[in-house]
Order: sequence, then structure tokens, then C-alpha cells
Amino acid sequence: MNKMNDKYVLRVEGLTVSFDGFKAVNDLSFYVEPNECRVIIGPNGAGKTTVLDLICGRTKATEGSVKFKGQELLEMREDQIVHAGVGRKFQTPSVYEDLTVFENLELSYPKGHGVFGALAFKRDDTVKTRIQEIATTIFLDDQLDEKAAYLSHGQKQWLEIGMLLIQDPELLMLDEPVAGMSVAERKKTAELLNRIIADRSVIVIEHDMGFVEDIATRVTVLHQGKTLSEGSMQRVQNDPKVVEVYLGH
Amino acid sequence: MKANALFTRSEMIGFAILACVIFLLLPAVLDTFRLNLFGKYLTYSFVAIGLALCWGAGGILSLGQGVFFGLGGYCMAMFLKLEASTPENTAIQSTPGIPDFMDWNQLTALPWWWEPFHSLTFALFAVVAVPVVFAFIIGVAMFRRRVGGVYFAIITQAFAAILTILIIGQQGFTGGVNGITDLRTLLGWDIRTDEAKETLYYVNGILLFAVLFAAQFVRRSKLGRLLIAMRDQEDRVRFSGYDVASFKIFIFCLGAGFAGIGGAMFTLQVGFMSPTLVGIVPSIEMVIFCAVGGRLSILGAVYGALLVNWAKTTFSESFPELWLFGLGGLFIAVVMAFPNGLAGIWVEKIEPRLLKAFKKSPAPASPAQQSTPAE
Amino acid sequence: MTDETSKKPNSGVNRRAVLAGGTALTASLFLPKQLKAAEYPTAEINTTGLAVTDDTVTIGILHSITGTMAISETGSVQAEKLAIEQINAQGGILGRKIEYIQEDGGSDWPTFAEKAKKLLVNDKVASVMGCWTSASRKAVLPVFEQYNGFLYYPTFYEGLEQSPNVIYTGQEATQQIIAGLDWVAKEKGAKSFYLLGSDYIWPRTSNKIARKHIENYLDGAKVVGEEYYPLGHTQFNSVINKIRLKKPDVIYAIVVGGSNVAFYKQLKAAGIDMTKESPLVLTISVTEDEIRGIGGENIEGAYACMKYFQSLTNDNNEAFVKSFKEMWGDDMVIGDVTQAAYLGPWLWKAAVEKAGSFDVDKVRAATPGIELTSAPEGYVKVHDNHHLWSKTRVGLAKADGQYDVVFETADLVEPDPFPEGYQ
Amino acid sequence: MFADYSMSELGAIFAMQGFAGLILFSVFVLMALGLAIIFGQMGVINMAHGEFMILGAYVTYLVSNFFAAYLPALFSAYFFLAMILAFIASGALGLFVEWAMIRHLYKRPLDTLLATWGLSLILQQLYRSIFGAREVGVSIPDWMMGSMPVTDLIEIPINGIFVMVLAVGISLAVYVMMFRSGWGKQVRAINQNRVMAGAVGINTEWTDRMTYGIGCGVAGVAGSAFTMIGSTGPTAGQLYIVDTFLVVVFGGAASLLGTIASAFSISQAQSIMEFFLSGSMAKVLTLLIIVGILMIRPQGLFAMKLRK
Repeated sequence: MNKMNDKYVLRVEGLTVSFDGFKAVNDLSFYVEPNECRVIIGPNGAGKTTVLDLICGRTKATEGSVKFKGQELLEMREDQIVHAGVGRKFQTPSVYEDLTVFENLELSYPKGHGVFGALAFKRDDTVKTRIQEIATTIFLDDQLDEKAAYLSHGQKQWLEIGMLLIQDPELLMLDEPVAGMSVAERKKTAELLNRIIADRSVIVIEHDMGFVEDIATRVTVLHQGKTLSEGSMQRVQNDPKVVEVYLGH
Repeated sequence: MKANALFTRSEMIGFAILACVIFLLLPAVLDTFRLNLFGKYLTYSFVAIGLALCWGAGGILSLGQGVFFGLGGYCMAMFLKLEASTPENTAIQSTPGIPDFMDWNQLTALPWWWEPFHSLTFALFAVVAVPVVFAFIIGVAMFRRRVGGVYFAIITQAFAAILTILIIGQQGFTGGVNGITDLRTLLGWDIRTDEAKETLYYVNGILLFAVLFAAQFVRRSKLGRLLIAMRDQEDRVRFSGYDVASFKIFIFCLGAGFAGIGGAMFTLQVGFMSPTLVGIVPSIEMVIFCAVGGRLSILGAVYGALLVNWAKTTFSESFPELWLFGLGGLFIAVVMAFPNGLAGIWVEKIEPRLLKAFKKSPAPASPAQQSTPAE
Repeated sequence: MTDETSKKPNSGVNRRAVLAGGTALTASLFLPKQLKAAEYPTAEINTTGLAVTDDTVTIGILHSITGTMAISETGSVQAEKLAIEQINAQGGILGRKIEYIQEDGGSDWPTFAEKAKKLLVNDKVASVMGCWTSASRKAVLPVFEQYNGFLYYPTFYEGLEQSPNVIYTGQEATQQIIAGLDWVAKEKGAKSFYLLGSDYIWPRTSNKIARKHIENYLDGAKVVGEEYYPLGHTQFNSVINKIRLKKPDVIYAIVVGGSNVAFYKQLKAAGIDMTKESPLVLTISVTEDEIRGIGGENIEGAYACMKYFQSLTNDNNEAFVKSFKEMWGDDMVIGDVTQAAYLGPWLWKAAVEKAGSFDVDKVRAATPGIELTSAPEGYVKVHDNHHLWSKTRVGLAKADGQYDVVFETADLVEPDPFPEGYQ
Repeated sequence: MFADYSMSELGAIFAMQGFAGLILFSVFVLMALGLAIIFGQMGVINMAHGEFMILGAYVTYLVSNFFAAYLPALFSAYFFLAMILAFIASGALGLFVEWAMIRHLYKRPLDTLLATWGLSLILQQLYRSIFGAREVGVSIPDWMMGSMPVTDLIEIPINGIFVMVLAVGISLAVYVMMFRSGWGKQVRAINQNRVMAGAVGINTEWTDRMTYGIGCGVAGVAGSAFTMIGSTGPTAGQLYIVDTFLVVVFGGAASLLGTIASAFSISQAQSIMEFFLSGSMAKVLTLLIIVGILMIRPQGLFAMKLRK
């Protein structure tokens, strides 16, 4: 396949995973374009998080193909997928609580990723400047030396987003980035996301419809591991199938 | 923030105090016999330092460190045994020139894999390399398969059992349950004399500090922070683009290399190596040294090894029939009351008071020392 | 206060009196006259700085009292303490009472080495009664040779050793093995043997000697199987099946420790009735001490080959058994090693008195040729090679946990730690 | 190696060897069941498991002495009472240990390893101080030490059958408790989510204590049964600990069925290899195979594949 001519950044085709016979994701296909913000919605248990797990290699697929810029992700190790340019944020904020905000960001800095690279890694000015820059973006420039454990829930979410940003991924996958945030934090996050999705592709899982409307280019509705509907927010909202299984209740 | 410095202020003080204890205090107050005993205890602290990195920082609990300690020790012992088994010394054997236990087991020639151990250079290399290669194989097999936690602990324990049975069963090649005994000289230098014991104690101390510096370097490097990050959020590290397994393999190999050095020094100071140091019981005891010291702290690991062994010797000399109560009680007390061990007591209780006494503002302790133990 | 002061010496006196009663016979045999300390100035009999005062001499007892070996070594400790008490009751050695420092080897060989060094270097003990396993002896041997200590080692063992610093009061392998094999071939017509052992040096070396003897010296006899199991192994059903398949005349078993109990219980449960002697079980590793753990009913009918059985009928032994039980309780049993351990302090006493000095070099020089006519096992003599001349006996295990002695060699068997033709 | 034997002999030997494997299987099941409850369901790494077994053995010893002295007429049946008392004694000690120690450590599973190791040292010394350093001989009623001749060559040991029946019985009892009773549901609920289980009204404290107690009690019964085939001494418990953990881990810690399957496969492998190789090599090979398989399938034989 010719990379340059591919109009999609990500091609998911026939993706299936079964856990002891239960198919959490079943023959799923969808495509993501450059600079698109795709939001995946669906009721609980629809397989949303599993889809992200499959793309980033956390769960091994039973069948199907996931191509990112022409590379088959299903055959790659998690860290290789990251290096290919795919970043992933988890549902519950996962930051290193025993380390400071600075150290959290530093560990995500895309340098010194091998064992000996990590041993030889020096905290030079480029690194510091870059970390400072990201910290400003995620509203944490005042908390750089604080341990991550002492941050609020929303701040941890931002920190994790910052840890992804510093790697500058081409495809960013966010699992419920505003869950558990206050209204004010939520607003700030939406603003943040709008800024960072500008020059990359993003896949977001979200329940908050207002938030989805704010950011989505296209929406995919999952139900029982399959695509129920796909298109613009408006189209999806008016799809009777969607209304029945999801928005209806 | 002096991020690239090797030490924080309080760590510097800690290293200095330990150096005084090992090089000045102990030699000053102990006779040669006791000093040699402490030298033996210090060899265990090599293992405990490795465990502080693997387990405390990295969350990898190995119950098979005795394997690496033993391999290092056996490599050294093989060299020394060959040196002791000159044809003149072994003239009464049916095959002079091979180690006595081989002769007892009807071996008539030295096995090929003993041959390289005629060379000290090779033996010294093997002391580190054999445990590291062994750890590498185990590590690749286990960490690539994402075996961790309790499973890793129990599988390493099985390795300790396997190696012990193998060594005992292959006595023609290994000396069996007796081990490799009656080691005499190192390149003609008699290691059994009191002067030799003292020299070896200092060599041991210097090596210990070399290992401590290496461990400190790793801990203060980005790799050290990664280990802590991995312990707490392994997936996050993985999805930050790190190959988690290779870091675990590295730190496990490093711990194994440290243990190998400890084992070699043990052989030199005690004068023999035996399978009782390879098995499950010593492996668990080594974990306990580390736990008593405070599992995260490399200095604590040294004190832990010293304290537990000293307690063992003292209890058993004073109460030969009851000392196990004391030792068992000590382990339980440490786990229940001082989960952060000696280092925890120092950081939480003693250091703040000292600082208060000197009327200084409390300096931030190193992140590793403050963090809670791994689960 | 009065209570306490009146109590302590009393109990001491009582016990002493009892002991003296029990050992009156031994005492009269051993010692015609009481030696007075004053006749032997400390400075003259102790020129190397050992722990000897005008009234006392200190020795060490070094056995495992914790760990797996404590099971076996406890009897040795008891016997050594008994011998020390008896010697003290007779006035000690050169007029000096024996005091002892006991250390725990903890079933761990490096610990043995550490404690041996402590006893020699720190405590300056004049001699040490100790060790049980070969591994512990090998671990302490360099220490004893370096600091010129003197060790009395009680266990039957594999031989291949002769240290100037050790007296081996148990039998070495050829003494124990050959007479038993000859007996079973001659009396029972045994032709095929299945050799079985725990996996370490003593069973392996012993079986090596047994195999050479069977193949080279017993007419038409052969070894049909040889097998070793890890120490502490507890499942023997597979090997029992193999034995059934091979149908040997004799199972030659050198299983030790906890494995022993499992082996004999499972052998019995598998329907192999040892009293029918088909196959016959011959062991060199089960003393009366081990039978306590196995249960007499589970080993009834097996034969053991060693130098001492508790049931020996001679005056020395009867007095010994009586005082041992008085000191340690009626339910005690005494095995071969326990008796050998009992010889240690007596042999040392005899050597010190012959040398007229506690100096290790002089004691060593005086040791060869020392005789004990009053040993429970009968007459023994120290060979130039530091082992004992002793008789070898075969016992038949009974349900009550004792052996019936069915055979003993006519003469003392010469110890031969480096046997020609058996290596 | 089989050339010298007739077919009927070979048939008999293979039958006996199969039976030996089954006995070993039962022994493993008995060893492992208690630990499967404690380690598998509660996550407590109980290094004192062997010592709890030996407590059962010592109780059996005491009961046998009591019957021999006071109720000789009933001696042939004492074993059943001994097993019940062994369960009660080990269980009671388990309850106490849980209360005094384990309950403070649920959040630190690896620490339970260290604390219970300390406990095992203390228990060993306790046994030594009370019963002496030597092994004690437990007299087993004659009928249990006999064997049943089936053919001329095949003899079935009664104690083997006894161990097998006991293994089946206790497995069934544990199965019923864990999967057919409300209590079992609570235990499993706590295993999966302690906080939630507490929140929905399960008395986690009580359930934990009973679980630990029952696990220890089962160990006690196993120890009592092992007086028939092994030794009873202060350190005998250590002989079992590695095998026991491997059986449980190999089976997939949380699955009782897995524990039984793993006991079966390990015992068969070991018993077959023991027949063809020497004992030590058979043991080494068995361990290596277990470790090898665990590397390929780290979660054990029977583990649920979960959606993370």
C-alpha cells in the first residue's frame, strides 16, 4: 500500500476480539482521516474502551487489521506503536503519583527510551524548555515540583494529556478525558482539546453529549461491539437506531 | 533542583556515615574474627542492594537471588579449588591434579567446562557474567511474557529449588551437598590468614561502595525514575513508548550481577561455597535483609543485612535453643510496625529531629525514600 | 531466699548422686585414682593459651539444635553432655571440671564454620565435640586445621578423609558396609541387590563401595538397580514399583532424615512385609533414633548394619543406657551415633591424661593407641589414622523399636578410610 | 529396560505405577487445597502453610497417644477424631493469626510472605520446644497400614486409598463451600473487589477470618493424613512448601479446578519420570517443565481471560 496516497491515517477493518467466546468487538471497521476528531459513543459495555485497547496493542485482537499510515499495528509491540505515533490516555487518570509533575513529563519526553539511553539521559535545557512549554499548555506550570499524588483529579487528567502531548503523536486516543471534572475544569479541558487536536487526528470516547458536540468532526456509535451508526453528530442524533438503543433511555 | 547531581544532601551524609562505619568504626571495635563475620554479612548486602533496586524501586520480587549469589560464589570457588588442587597437594588421589570430590566420584579428568577456571581473569569475568546471563535468560522468558508479582516470585523460588537439586545431584562436578571446600590460596596468597581476612574485608568494603555508587547512579538516572513509574503505572510507561520488559530485564540482571560479586566475596572470606547458600531459605532471608533495611533504600539494604545477621549470630550465641523466636519475631515486627524498615525509621523519626536540633529547614528527602512500599 | 538457696544445691546434689550411682561401674573401670589439679600447674599443661584455669577446662559442643538436622543431632548432644557430667562427677580431667559452650550449627554449613571459628578463636576451647553431616565436617575442617583445634566427630561416614585435627569416633564406610554385605550373602544367600539412597555424598560413596564389594568379592552377586532421591523427598511409590519389577534379594537402603520415615511407611503400606525377607531390607542409616520417627511396627523385619545397638548386653552398655535414661528421660532411645558421640569426651580425657597436657599437639600425639575398655559398644582402640577399631554388628529391627543383634564380627574391624580397590 | 519381563508383569507394574501417580495426585491435592483457598482466594502468600500442616500431624500424634493410653479398644478408629481435631486446632490457630497479623496486611500481599515466614520460624521453634527436636512416631492403626492384594503382583496400599478418598471428600466439601454456598459467594466477591463487597454489606472482616481459618484447617487435615506416609517433626513442614506453591500457581491461583488439574498433571509427570529416570533428575525435570509451561502461560492452566 502506498503511504502517501492513503487518505486515511487509520484504517480499522474487520476487527474482532473474543473473550472466551464473548465477542466484545465484532467485525468492526472504521477509518480516520488526518486532522479528524472522531468521537466514539455508545452505551456501557458497547466495547468502546476495548477498541482503543486493540488499536494501541493493550489487548490482542482475534481477527482483523488495524493499519496506521500503512503499518499493521496488530503485529507491533505497544512501545513500537507509540513510537509509530499513536498516543493513548486511559480512562482513570494514570500518572506516576510518586514522582513530581516535572518528572512525569520528563519520562514521557521522546528521548532516552532504550535502557542505556535512559541511563545516559541528561536533563538539558531543551528538555526543560519543552517541559515548561507543555506545563503551560496544561495549566500546571505552577505545580512542576509538586508530587503528582497531590494534584486534583482534573489536574491529573491534564497531566496525562500533557504527557501525551510532549510526544507529539499523530494519532491521539483519549478515553473519557472530562470524566469526573468540575464544570469549570470541563470547560478548560474542552478549550485545551480544541487547541491540541488542531494539527493531529484524535479518537475520543465520551459520554457528555455537550462536550461531544463541541469537539467532534464525526461520531461513531458502537453497540454490542459493532458500528450502529456513523456520521456527523447531527446525523447520528437523528438516526432512529441510535435513539432506540442509546439516546432513548 | 539539582537533577543531574548524583546525591542529594542527605544521601551524601548517609553515604559518608556508612563509609565511616565500614572503614573506621567496625575495624576499630572488632577483633579479626568478628570483623571477618561482618565481612561475611556485608557480602549479603550486595544481594540486598540488588533487591532494593529490583523489588523496592522496580516492584520485581525475586525469591531466587540465592541462585545468583551461589553462581558467583561457585565461579570463584572453582578457580580457588583448581588452584588448591595441584598434583602435589592431591598426590594421594587416584587421579592427582583434579579436585578431591571429583576423584571421590571416579572422575578421571577435569570436565571441559572447568578448564577455563584455571584463569583468574576468566573466573572474575564469570563471577559477574554467569549470574547476569542466567538472569537475562530468566528475565527474557518471564518479562516478555509479562510474568510479574507473586508469580515471578514463586517461579524464581522454583529456580532456586532446581539449582540446589542439580548441584547436589551432580556431585562429581559440583561437590554436591558438601559444596566446594578447603580453598586455600588466591594466586599464591593464603586467604586463610588473619591478615588476608582483614585485607579481604577492606576489598569487600571497597567493592560494596562501588556497587552502591552504581546503584545510586541508576536510581538517580532517568532509568531509576522509570522503575518507580513502572512499579506504579506499568501501562502508562508502556504507552509512553517504553519497552517495559527490557527495563525489567536490565534491573534484574543488574541485581544478579551484584549478587554474583557478593557470592564471590563470600567464597573468598568464608573459604568455601555450598548449596545451602543457593536454596530457598537463604533466598528468602536475603529478601528479609532488604525488607528490614527498608526495601527502597540502598543504604538501608546494607544496614538491614548487617542488623539481621548480627541479630542472628547474637541471638543464637546467647540463646541457642530459643533464638528462632527472636528472629521470627523480628521479621513480623518489621513488617507489621515498620513497613519501611530501618530507612523508614531514619527518615520519619530520626532525621527530622536531627534537623530540628541543627535548626535547619527540613531539606526535601529523595523521592524514593518518601514513597510508600510497593504492593 | 532461703528457699532458693536450699533448693539449688540440693537438686544438683541429687542429680549428681544419681549419676554417680549410675556410673559407678564405669568410673571404677576408667579411673583408678583421682587426679588432683595441684599436681598439674596450669602453666605447664596449657602452653598455647587454651581456656584452662586451675579448676576448669572449657570445651565446645557444636551441633544443629535448629533446622532439619536437629532431628538427628539431638542424641549426640545429649550423649556428650552425659559423658561430661560423668567425667566431672569423677573429678574431671587433670583435676579440672569440664565446662562446655554449646553453639547451634543451625543445619547450615557456613554457620558451622562460623561457630567453629568462634569456639576456637574467641572461646579458646580445648576441644570440640561436634558435627553430624559430612558437609558440616567439611565446612569446619579448614577452620580446625588453621587454628589447630581438635574435633571429635561421631557419625558413621563415607571415609576418604584423615585429618590431624579430627578423631572419627563413628565407623568409616568400609567398616560398616563390608561385614554386613558378607553376612547377608553368606547367611541369607543374597545374590541381587538394589541400592537406594538419599542424594548426597555419604550414600553415594557407601553405595559405590557396596557395589564394588558386591561385584568383585561376592560370588555371582550383582547390583540390579541404583537410585538416589533428593534429601527430604517424601514420595517413594515409584521406586517401590521399580523394586517390585526387579525383584532383588536385598534392598540396600541408605535413605536419611525425613525421607526415611516416608520410605519405610510407604514400603510397608505397599504390602512389602519385611519380616518375610523377600526382599530383605538392609540399611546402614536407621538407628534406634530414626525408628522413633518411623515407628517400630513399620520397619519390623529390616536389618541394620552398624557398630552399636542399644540392646547390646554387656555391663558397660547397661550402665550407659541406665544413666542416659536417668539424665534425659525413660522414653529415650540410643542409636549408633549417640553412642559414638558419648565416646568423644572419654577418648579426649584418656588422651589428655596420657599426654599430661591440654595442648592440642601433645593430645594428638598421645591419641593413637588409646583404648577404652569400658565403651558401651565394648572394647575400642584408636588407630593411627584417627579412626576407631570397632566391631561391626547386624541387628534385626523389632516392633518395639529395638534391634536384636543377630551377628557381630569376631574381631575388631580395622578402619580403612582410603580403601584400596574400592575407589 | 522392559525386555526381561513378561506382559503380565509389565501390565501389573503399569497399573501399580498409575496407582502411585494417583496417590501422589491425592497428596498434592491435599497439600494444595488449603493454600488454594488462602493464596488463591485471598492473595495471602502463606509461607507457614507447612507449619499449619505439621500442627495437624502433632495433634494426630497426641490423639493417638491418648487413645493408646486411655481408650485402647477404640484405637483403630482414633484417626477420624484426630482429623477433626486437627482441623479445629489448625483452624483456630489460623483464626488467631488472621486476627493478629494477616488482617493488617491485605493491602500488601508480598509483605504477608515475610510475616508468615517469620511465623513459620516461630512455629518451628515452638514445636521443637514442646515436642522435642526429634521426629515423633505416630502409630497408625494396623488396618490403615495394610494393603489389599488384587492379583499376585498388584497390591493396593490402604493408606493410598484413604488419602485418595480424603482428597476427593475435602475437594467436594471445599467446592460446595466456595461455589454452592452464600459464604463462598462472599469470599469470591471480596477477592474480586474488596471495597465494593464491603459497600454492599458483606462483612469482609468476618469472611476473611473464616476463609483463612478454613484454609488453615484444611492444611491441618492434610498434615494429619500425612502422618501415614511421611514424618512428623518440627521442620517437616518445609518439605512441602515449594511443591505446594507450584501446584497452586501452576493451576492458576484463583481456580480450584485448576489446582486439581495441576496437581493431576504434575503428579502424573513426576511419577512417570521417576519410573524412567533417577529420582533427583525426575524432580529437576518436573520442576523445569512446570516453570517452562508457566513462562508460556503465566496465568496458569485455568485462569479466566478477562477484559481489562
